[in-house]
Amino acid sequence: MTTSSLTRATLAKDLRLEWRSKDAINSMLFFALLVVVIFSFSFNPTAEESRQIAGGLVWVAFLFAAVVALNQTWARELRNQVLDAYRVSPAPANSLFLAKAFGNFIFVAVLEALMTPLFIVFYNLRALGPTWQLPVVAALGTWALVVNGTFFAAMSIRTRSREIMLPLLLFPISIPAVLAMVEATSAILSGEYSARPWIALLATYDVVFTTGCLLLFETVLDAE
Amino acid sequence: MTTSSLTRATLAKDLRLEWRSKDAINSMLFFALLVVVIFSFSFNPTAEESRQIAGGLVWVAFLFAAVVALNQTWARELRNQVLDAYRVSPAPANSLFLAKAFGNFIFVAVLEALMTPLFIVFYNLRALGPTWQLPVVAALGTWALVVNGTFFAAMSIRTRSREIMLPLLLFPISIPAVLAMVEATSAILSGEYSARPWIALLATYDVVFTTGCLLLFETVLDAE
Amino acid sequence: MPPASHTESAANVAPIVVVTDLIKQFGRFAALRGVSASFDAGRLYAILGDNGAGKTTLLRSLAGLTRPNRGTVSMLGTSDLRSVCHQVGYMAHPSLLYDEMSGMENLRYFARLYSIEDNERCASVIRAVALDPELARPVGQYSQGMRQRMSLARALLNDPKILLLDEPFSNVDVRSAREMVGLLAKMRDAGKTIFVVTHQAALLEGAADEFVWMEAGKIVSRTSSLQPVEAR
Amino acid sequence: MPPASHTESAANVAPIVVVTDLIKQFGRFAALRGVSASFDAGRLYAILGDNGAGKTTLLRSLAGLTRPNRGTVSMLGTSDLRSVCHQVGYMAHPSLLYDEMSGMENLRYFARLYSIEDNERCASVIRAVALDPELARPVGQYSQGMRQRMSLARALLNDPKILLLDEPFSNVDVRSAREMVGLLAKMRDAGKTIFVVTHQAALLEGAADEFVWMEAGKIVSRTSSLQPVEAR
Amino acid sequence: MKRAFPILAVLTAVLLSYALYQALEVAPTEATMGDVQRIFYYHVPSAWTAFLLFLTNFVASVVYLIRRNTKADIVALVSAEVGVVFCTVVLVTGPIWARPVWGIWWTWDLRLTLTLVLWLIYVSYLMLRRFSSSGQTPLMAAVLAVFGALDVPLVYFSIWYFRTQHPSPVIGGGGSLDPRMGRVLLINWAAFLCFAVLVCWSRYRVERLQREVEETQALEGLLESRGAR
Ligand code: HEM
Ligand SMILES: Nc1ncnc2c1ncn2[C@@H]1O[C@H](COP(=O)(O)OP(=O)(O)OP(=O)(O)O)[C@@H](O)[C@H]1O
Ligand SMILES: Nc1ncnc2c1ncn2[C@@H]1O[C@H](COP(=O)(O)OP(=O)(O)OP(=O)(O)O)[C@@H](O)[C@H]1O
Ligand SMILES: [Mg+2]
Ligand SMILES: [Mg+2]
Repeated sequence: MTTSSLTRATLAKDLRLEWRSKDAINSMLFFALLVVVIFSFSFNPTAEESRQIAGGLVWVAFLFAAVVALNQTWARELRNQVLDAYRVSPAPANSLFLAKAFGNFIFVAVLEALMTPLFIVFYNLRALGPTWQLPVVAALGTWALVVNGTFFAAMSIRTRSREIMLPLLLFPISIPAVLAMVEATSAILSGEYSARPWIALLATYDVVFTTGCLLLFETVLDAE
Repeated sequence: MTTSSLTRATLAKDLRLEWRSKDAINSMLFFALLVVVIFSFSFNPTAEESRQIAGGLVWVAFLFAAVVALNQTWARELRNQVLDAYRVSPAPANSLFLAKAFGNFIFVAVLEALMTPLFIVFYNLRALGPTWQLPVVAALGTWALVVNGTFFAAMSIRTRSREIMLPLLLFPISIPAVLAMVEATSAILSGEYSARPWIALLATYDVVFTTGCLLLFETVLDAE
Repeated sequence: MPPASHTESAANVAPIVVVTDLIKQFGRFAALRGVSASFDAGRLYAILGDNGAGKTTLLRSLAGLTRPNRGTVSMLGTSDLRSVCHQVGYMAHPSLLYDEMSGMENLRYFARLYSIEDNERCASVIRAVALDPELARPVGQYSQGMRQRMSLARALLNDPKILLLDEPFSNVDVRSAREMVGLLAKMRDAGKTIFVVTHQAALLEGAADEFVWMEAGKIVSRTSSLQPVEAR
Repeated sequence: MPPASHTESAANVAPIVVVTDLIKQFGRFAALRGVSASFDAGRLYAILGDNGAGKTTLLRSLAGLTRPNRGTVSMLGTSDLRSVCHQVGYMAHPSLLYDEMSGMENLRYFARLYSIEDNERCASVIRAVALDPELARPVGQYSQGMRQRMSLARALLNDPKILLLDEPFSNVDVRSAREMVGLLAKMRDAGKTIFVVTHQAALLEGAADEFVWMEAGKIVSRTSSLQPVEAR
Repeated sequence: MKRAFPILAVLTAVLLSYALYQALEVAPTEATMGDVQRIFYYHVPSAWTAFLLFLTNFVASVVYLIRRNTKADIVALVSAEVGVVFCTVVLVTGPIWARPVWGIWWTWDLRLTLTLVLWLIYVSYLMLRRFSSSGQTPLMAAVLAVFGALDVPLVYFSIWYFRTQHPSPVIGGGGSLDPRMGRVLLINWAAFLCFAVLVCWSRYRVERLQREVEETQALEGLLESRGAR
């Protein structure tokens, strides 16, 4: 069986477990609503300053959603050591990695799709630059967060003593992506300058780190 | 043995284990750092504007970092069902609850202590109101987050998709506390109005919910 | 069951554990369907039955971990199980131990839950199950059988009057299992009441006073020796 | 060990599993201290030994889950275990199953890992371990013994040539354990090579071709019947 | 009791249609807002009914915590469900009204925010009931209900402060109410209340039946008696 069909099987399994019923989508919708409500209590949306940092606000909210998702990525595979069942099978490691990364991507993307309209309403946002670039930035930025997050989450379940290194490792690596996401979003919202160089940077980042993760994941998985 | 000495024993055990593995503190730290950086990229702070929004910024970062930590509170007790060993023992439920709540309080407080200097540097903050009120607000606010968070985390371990359940339960109930924290902090930073009524509200919130948690925790723990 | 005119001591006259009409329902499935029985003090009961018969559920109800939907459990003369829990020891399938701490550290912590300040007590129960109290390795790195023994040690920690053991011999090597049975028999002789759920009934032959057979959520028979029913 | 001049089929001439001088060290502790052995195809090996003897570690090395510090493992004539892993089935202490999915859903997922598209195959292995493929309950709600069988079903899924089973009978009721042994014996007769780690050696008496005794990280003896060594 | 149900059903139908007639035809048109103001007769009774149901939920939850009485649990469940529905009606009619009158959909005014927070709390209550996997759902839910009730006064005070610091733009209402409008309002409220009781009652009966069926099925092992064959 090809990697891609296995990826699909694993992804389908994860999504099924996550979304046994409509409950999950309801709970995500509710979660998105809560995040936006908490934000509007914390940053009075009528204040001019809040609107100026909306690009940052939105990404913080998304980052939070991503962290919730990433934290549980591997938990399910560790209970009952199911990961061992994967490791003794002939299935390629990368299809597991891709499935997990896609799963997280879908989770975060759905949340973003739910939260964005709420933010727009509450903060009265309107893009002055080219609006069509926004979904591109969102997709590229989310993938950047998710691909590294999935990889490092896998590393952290394997290494015991070196764990203190993890945030320090992940942190500098993520900075260019974060910078690009926020700057691109602000550029599009304000329309004052072009978001293109930032989008290019994000795309490069995605390509580089996706490749890196795919090359190294088997090593990480097979370390006991 | 008294509740308080048992609380101390459990707390010591948790701190020791956390110190060995550093699970929670890592993910919290990472998340909080990213938040600071995102905001500093997305917002060119002129002193006046930043002071108006900083209260919200700081508390949103803390709230979300706390959720990440709270989600792991009970994970250790669930592996190998150690919680059952506690339940069959004559130890009072509340000493477990207090130990967990204090543990979380310490985590979040450490995190706050680490992040506050960052915020101050990035945003060039200076309190124009009475500075000594800030640690009071921080302590009361953190306890407000943590006491309910610990309680709801204990409830959410009995549910499906427990990671997302915690914010769903915690956020609605925390709204008055979040509002009070943010407003009190903004009041102190801007020095424009008094933070006292907000501090009083926070204190009331803490007393009410600490009492509520202590009264009802045994019920929650004994539910299977 | 022995006649009630068995006047050795006051404690022995009344049964020490009584369950009446216990029903435990998980959603649409009932794991216990009306279990009524009484058990006397100072005896060793082996609880046998096929997989899914409800043995674990019964034991958990006795330990107060599962709240039955109907029926009552009374232990040591009271149905407030919480008030007698310091007299009960419970060992489960999972180890109920922190994987990250060593055996001794684990027991020291659990001892405090029972207000036992004495470290020597922890060391002695570890020795009682033939492990080494000095072993610094965390429990997560023990072999399966070592973990099982440490789990038994935890259950013995508070020197309980009533012991509830869920498959203590599984994964334990034969020699050690025999030693464990010997230990249990000795404890029974010292007046403790012991319930052992197991699939290796042969190990308990000779040691157990009574074999309690469960089937589909009910107790179907109680025999004093293994032969008659095993032949079914 | 049988002489190599045992010319039934080509596969039987060379040993199917060869380990040489295996050493596995965990920190300061060596779980395997130089294990060398070869095992022939089509036989059922029982691996016995005290707790902590290194049985699980040996099995995990054969499955390729643990990388030994020294020594080599070769299976089916190659030491690249990854390339033959679709011919190996592995069952561990933990269930290696998703608690939240039903048995059938679990197996359907694992089947895809082995490129098996056929749902009938999943249903038939579930029936082979005497469970009901229609059971909709998630595996997390199974009783301990039911979970154990489902775990065996998972290991059988890819119809492996070599089966590595770590304590398959623990927590399984006696009757079902006997059925399981029957199943294993039948599979052995069909030409499979089976390694069973267990503490209930008596169950395998008659069925196992050889008993491999381990002690403190070494194989100390290999006997074709249980008696002589059990008496020690 | 059995007889009372159809009687209540008929009464509700009559009251609802009478109230509709009153609201649309009899009540005077408001001077400044015009016909839009008639939404008032749905907006306000819904709010009152929702509050009453949430109060019922709180009382029933406390009773459950003390007595562990299944009936109290079912009452708590159905009152929360129906309460959320009425609360949603308030949250929908409010903005519909606000848009033409105030020119905005939403503002962080005390009453609005309080309604929103109440809605959030009880939706999370229903989520918990949905997601809870153990047999102890009623217990957890009751505990959460008590926490939610403790929270309401605190929310009230916090938003009250908040609002006095940052006064929000326009607040309608206030002033004195035309007595004819008051009468129509009360008729509508009576109709809504009857409707709510009717819905709760039938939900209660369905829920009880469901639980009984589940119990019998379990005990008789109708589905399957054992996992292993
Ligand atoms: C936008 C969302 C709105 C929400 C969530 C909302 C919510 C509520 C609630 C909960 C009540 C009952 C509370 C009480 O009686 O004290 C209420 C009453 C009322 N609302 Fe609204 N409302 C909204 C918009 C409006 C608008 C736009 C108007 C008209 C301009 C309005 C006018 C009234 C009036 C006149 C009452 C009764 C006044 C009283 O009894 O004190 N509401 N509303
Ligand atoms: N939490 C639960 N939810 C649903 N069903 C459960 C739950 N716990 C147990 N059961 C079911 O109840 C029945 C009895 O389970 P129990 O664990 O008591 O069996 P057992 O006699 O201990 O079996 P074993 O010997 O295999 O351990 C099983 O069919 C099991 O699937
Ligand atoms: N990850 C690990 N880290 C450190 N020590 C380990 C680890 N895994 C196993 N050991 C040690 O290696 C030894 C052998 O363990 P192993 O699990 O192979 O024993 P076993 O023969 O399977 O025992 P059992 O019959 O109890 O399952 C034990 O002393 C155990 O403590
Ligand atoms: Mg059991
Ligand atoms: Mg082992």
